[in-house]
Amino acid sequence: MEINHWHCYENMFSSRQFEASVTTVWRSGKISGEMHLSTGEEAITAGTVLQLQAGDAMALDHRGTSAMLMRGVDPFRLLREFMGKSDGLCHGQGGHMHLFSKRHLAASSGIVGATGPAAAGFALANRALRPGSVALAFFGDGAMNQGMLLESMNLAVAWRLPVVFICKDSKWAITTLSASVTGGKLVNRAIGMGMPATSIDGTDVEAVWKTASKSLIRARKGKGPSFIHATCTHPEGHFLGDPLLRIARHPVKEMKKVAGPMIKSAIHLQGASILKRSGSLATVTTLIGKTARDQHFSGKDPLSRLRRQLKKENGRLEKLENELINKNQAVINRALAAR
Amino acid sequence: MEINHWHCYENMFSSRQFEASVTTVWRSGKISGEMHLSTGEEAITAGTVLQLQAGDAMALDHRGTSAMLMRGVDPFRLLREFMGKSDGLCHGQGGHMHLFSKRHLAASSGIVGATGPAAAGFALANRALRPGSVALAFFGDGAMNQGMLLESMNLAVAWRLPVVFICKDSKWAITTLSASVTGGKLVNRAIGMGMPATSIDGTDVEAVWKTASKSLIRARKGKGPSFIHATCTHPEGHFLGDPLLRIARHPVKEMKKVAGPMIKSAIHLQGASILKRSGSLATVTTLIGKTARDQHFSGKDPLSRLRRQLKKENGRLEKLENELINKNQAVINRALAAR
Amino acid sequence: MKTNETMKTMSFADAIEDALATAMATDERIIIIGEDVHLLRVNLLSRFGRDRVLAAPISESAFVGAAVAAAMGGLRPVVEVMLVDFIGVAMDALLNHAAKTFAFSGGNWHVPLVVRAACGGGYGDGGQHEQSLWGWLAHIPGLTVVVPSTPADAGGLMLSALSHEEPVIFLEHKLLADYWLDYLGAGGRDTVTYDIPMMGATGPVPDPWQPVPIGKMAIRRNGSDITVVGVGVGIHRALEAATILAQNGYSAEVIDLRTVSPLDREGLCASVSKTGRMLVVDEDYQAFGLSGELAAVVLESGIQAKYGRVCVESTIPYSPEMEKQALPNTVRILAAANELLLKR
Amino acid sequence: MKTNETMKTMSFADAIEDALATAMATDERIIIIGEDVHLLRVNLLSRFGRDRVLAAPISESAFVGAAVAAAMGGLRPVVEVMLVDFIGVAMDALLNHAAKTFAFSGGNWHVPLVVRAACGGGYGDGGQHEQSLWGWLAHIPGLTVVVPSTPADAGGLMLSALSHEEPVIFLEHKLLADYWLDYLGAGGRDTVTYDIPMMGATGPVPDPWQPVPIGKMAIRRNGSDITVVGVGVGIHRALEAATILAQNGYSAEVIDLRTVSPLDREGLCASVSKTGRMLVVDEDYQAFGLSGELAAVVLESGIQAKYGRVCVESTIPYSPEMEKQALPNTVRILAAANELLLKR
Ligand SMILES: Cc1ncc(C[n+]2csc(CCOP(=O)(O)OP(=O)(O)O)c2C)c(N)n1
Ligand SMILES: Cc1ncc(C[n+]2csc(CCOP(=O)(O)OP(=O)(O)O)c2C)c(N)n1
Ligand SMILES: [Mg+2]
Ligand SMILES: [Mg+2]
Repeated sequence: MEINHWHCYENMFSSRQFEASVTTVWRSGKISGEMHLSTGEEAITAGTVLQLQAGDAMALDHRGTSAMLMRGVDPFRLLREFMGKSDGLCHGQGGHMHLFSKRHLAASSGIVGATGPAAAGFALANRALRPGSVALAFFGDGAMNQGMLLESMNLAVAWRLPVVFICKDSKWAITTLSASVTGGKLVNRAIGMGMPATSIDGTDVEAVWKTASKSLIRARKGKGPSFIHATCTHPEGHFLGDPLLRIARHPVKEMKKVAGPMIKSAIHLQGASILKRSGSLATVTTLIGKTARDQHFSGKDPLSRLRRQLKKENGRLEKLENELINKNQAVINRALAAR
Repeated sequence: MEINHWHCYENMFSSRQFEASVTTVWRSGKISGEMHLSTGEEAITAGTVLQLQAGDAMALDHRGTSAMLMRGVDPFRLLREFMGKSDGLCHGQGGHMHLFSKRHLAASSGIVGATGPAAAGFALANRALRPGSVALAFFGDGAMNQGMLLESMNLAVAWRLPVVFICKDSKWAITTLSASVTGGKLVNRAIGMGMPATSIDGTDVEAVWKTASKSLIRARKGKGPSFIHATCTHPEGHFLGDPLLRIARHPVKEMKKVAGPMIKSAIHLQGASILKRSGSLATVTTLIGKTARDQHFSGKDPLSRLRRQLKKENGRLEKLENELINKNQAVINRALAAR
Repeated sequence: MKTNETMKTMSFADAIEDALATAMATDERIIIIGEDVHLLRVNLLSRFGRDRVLAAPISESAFVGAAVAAAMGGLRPVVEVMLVDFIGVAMDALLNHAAKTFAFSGGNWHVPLVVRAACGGGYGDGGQHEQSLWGWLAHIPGLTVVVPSTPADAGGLMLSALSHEEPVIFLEHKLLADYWLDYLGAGGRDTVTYDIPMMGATGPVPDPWQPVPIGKMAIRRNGSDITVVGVGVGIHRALEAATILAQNGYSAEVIDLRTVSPLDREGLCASVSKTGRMLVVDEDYQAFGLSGELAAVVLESGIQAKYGRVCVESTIPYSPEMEKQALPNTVRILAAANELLLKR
Repeated sequence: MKTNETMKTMSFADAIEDALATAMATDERIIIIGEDVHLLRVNLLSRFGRDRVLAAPISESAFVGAAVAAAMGGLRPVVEVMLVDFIGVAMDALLNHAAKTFAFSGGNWHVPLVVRAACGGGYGDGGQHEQSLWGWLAHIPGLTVVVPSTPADAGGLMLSALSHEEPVIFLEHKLLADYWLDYLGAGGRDTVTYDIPMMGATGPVPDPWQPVPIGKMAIRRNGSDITVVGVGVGIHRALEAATILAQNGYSAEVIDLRTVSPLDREGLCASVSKTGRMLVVDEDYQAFGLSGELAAVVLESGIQAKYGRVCVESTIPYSPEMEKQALPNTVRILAAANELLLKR
């Protein structure tokens, strides 16, 4: 399928808008528990999900919002689900980590790595019941260390399943830098399982689209799975209220809570050698520093990147954006007004 | 460490002898349940285990006999364990899949893939408590599809653990040809996790020794794990009484039991198309045929291979062998006589 | 059950296979997934082909997880984990996915999955290969657990499991499904013997197959002094014990739950109300399992009963002698029954 | 417990950390393994260094399995699985390795391992993040399971766990260990509130630390009409209910098991013998779990008691309103207690 930049932008912009509103609602306390945004992943989602056809399936991780939206799930029902309401997508039973839409063959999981087996299973059913259709698996860099995901890559190769594995590499897994706990190169892992693997800039929707297009054709033709490694950034950190980001953003206020006990511990009489201790302190301050550096777009925002491309047609862009803003606001208002 | 061929041969020969006797005892009904021999793996065991030092650990799979023997575990106590006796290695509680020798830091598991995490854990303890010592992980080609093993390879790289991962590739996992369910190349999986990997002929004890020696030095120096892929053959199939091997060996008698229902099923009115059915039948006959071909040494017996090398000193060889035969027989007799 | 005209005799293993084949012939959505199924299910393979009998790598967490999603995608997978002991590596797929999808989706999405596994001990293979775990799995809301004890129930419960809309764990005891004994125990030897319950390993089955309803127990023997309740091989041990008790003048009722979850509370309570005594025979671990739940069910119903249990209390030892003691054998059942019968 | 002179006040979370730090300072073998521990255990990291606080990849089956062998190799690992819900992917390490090595080795080889995890709901995070599973884990012979409800017990049980020779599952409820609530729930917000049991989240602890014996319950409130028994947050809900019951003229005894396995059978039976009524409050799933086992223990001891239970009966719903109903809340406890009290 050919990419339609405007269509992509529309979807990416809408998703971003929606998640910005979700952030506000979350901060107001109307959404309980964790909230993982897919903000920063929009190009990866658009470049893959917008190419799906009827009968295709997707397995989503804890950041399923943009994929659900772009697949056509009603944003009102999504937000109501986040709010735990009975008119939510899953009648308030699932929450944002457990979004399910049977009609779209779209299922989420809060268990890291579970999307690999799920996509393999969807692909198996699709091959039998809806020939030519595929399944997407979305997961992060951290998930690449989860056994069931690795297993599922082999399974998909062994059974020649129509799966596209999409690794959204944010460099981080909660507060852990993936590089510090991950050996080798991620694409090599896929190659080690016997499937073609490509590494791309996940903020470039065109690159994602093209790579995904090849993978999808391959899968639809019955030639088996492939692996896409796409980099991205989560400007809100792991989840809303990310502790490292809180410290990085409000060092005076937030560091106080942490620093006291930490310093007290560090200078405690018994314990490791001074050398080791200062090494540990360095570990922590590095984490905070790296967070501050990594977790913002620094020019790598998929949305503004595409926007720059479309800017020539200036009037159209603003008109579209205004429309989408209004549309989103209407949904949010409706969701907040409902009871 | 330099290889001592005679020492290797002594150990390999003794192990083979012991397992031949175990086979007899098993057939006599004095050993219950399954019995997986390590016959055919002796060069892999000798080339690795005989290089171990005090404080080194090993994690063994369901074929732990040769490794236990070569590490110095009393064969009498081993056989008594197989016989489920209270003077067995584990007082009859474990059995041949669950051999434990705390003194040797040697532990087995009947769960495929569990030796990966176990070796990583032993290595962690060794680094902290017995610096310079290592841990070996033994497992098969089938285990390379088990998530926890794959995970443990990454873990060992991430933590730079002194582990040597040793994949004994027999081509088979029970009655499944690993090639039919495994994508990519096994060494590439290890490389994908970030560790050096070497593929060798596991019937060549010298090749195993040299490769293992490098891996061990690397591990002892704190430079992290490595992966050895060593081919081998199990002439007795997966376990004693292997069903495919029984058919291959006694086609008339054994095939009768299988063929009747199978043919009946295959010609049943309802079911898949004739093309698919004949494909299935081909699958099964291929399995049996491949078993007959794969599951014997066909010149690739690690023991006779080494024997040919040592044959020049002919008198010494036979003297040694006679000694070992007698020694083994004495142990077996004692074990069978005890109550 | 039907009259004898419409019955034939079949082994436990054949009954499962026959019921499966019957269902597969009419429902194209049923597929088989598992390690070694090309040999273990060679009859189904040769009839239904490789697209419906899928040999899996040793990747339980991937292929059980995949089976969950395949069920969501419209298939009706029967996924085999060989021995139930191996479910450990795939537990997440059951605990957090199979069991929860219906609830999470707000009741919109079913997972019509059968997880098939061999269970149980008595052939000397050690504690990582002989567990039962039915009570353990039944703890998780959303999982149905069935444990047949006869060929008729094995086939009939398989039929029901295959048409159930939610995940069913189907456990076949190795002493009943005899190919496992050959595969994992005897290995073609005639020098080993096992205490195989004959009435369980072979028996009459309806022709054509009738589904056995999930959640319905069966009274295997009527009695008035004590209710002996269990599943699987335990039923046959209990029947043996009941015969001996009868010789001593005690009348034992033997109840085969057949389904561990959901329990047939009514049937159980009716029996225990009548006898006033409940002895649970359970090859799963004793603590925090089936035996406890039965106690709770009875107490909850306000029945005042004497209670005892004969279960597996620790890791099953490898040694055949010790194993015999560890499993609920007839001697242990008799001793416990007699103790209960003496209580006033 | 000691007199007030030797007590200080501490939060539940600090108590665990303080006890851990105390033990780590004297026993070099204790190490911490887990995801994100460089931040979650930053105080231990800054004091004991990276060799003893190991940040793990998201590979629970590998690092829990490794922790088992590390314990066998001479260390005393505290391995964290973050939330107990995530144990699914690492279940094999507990079921078939940690729990069985001592038995398999013929009693020769111990596994002194602590598995630490947060558990429990009440902050609206959905059914894959709020399970309790203590009764489920306790089903496996060879696993010890502790669930503290106060800071003193949290620290004291951690100390005992660290010196225990066999694997201990240490479960800390998120409503008590408040950093989890900030991490997974509030995220720095002051717009959300939780029903935090104040007596559990902060309280007196002995100075210096005293180990709390494993397998010993504590009577939290003396009473004569009904025994309300449970662990963790359930205890605080039970105490609240007991206060209200007292206003209605009923005297409830509240028993904190503290250890789920092994159970303090004697203590429990003494109380239930006295009151004649047992109400189990259990945030784990109802069927085939703790509530059933307690029924069995009581019945086995020949005690004739009225019995009821307030547990989690299904997958925990995400919606805070529905979640509140699904968890054992004070209203549900009161209703069940009143029902039991009316039974003659
Ligand atoms: C099996 C399991 N382990 C741990 C967690 C806790 N957890 C939730 S998200 C996450 C990090 C995932 O990192 P990554 O895969 O890179 O995705 P990202 O959040 O960066 O998009 C972790 C550890 C979990 N949900 N499941
Ligand atoms: C987790 C798990 N799944 C399945 C099994 C059953 N099983 C035992 S050995 C084996 C095959 C192992 O193959 P491989 O790793 O190649 O070792 P080999 O037997 O060929 O030496 C299988 C599937 C098991 N023990 N554990
Ligand atoms: Mg990430
Ligand atoms: Mg093999």
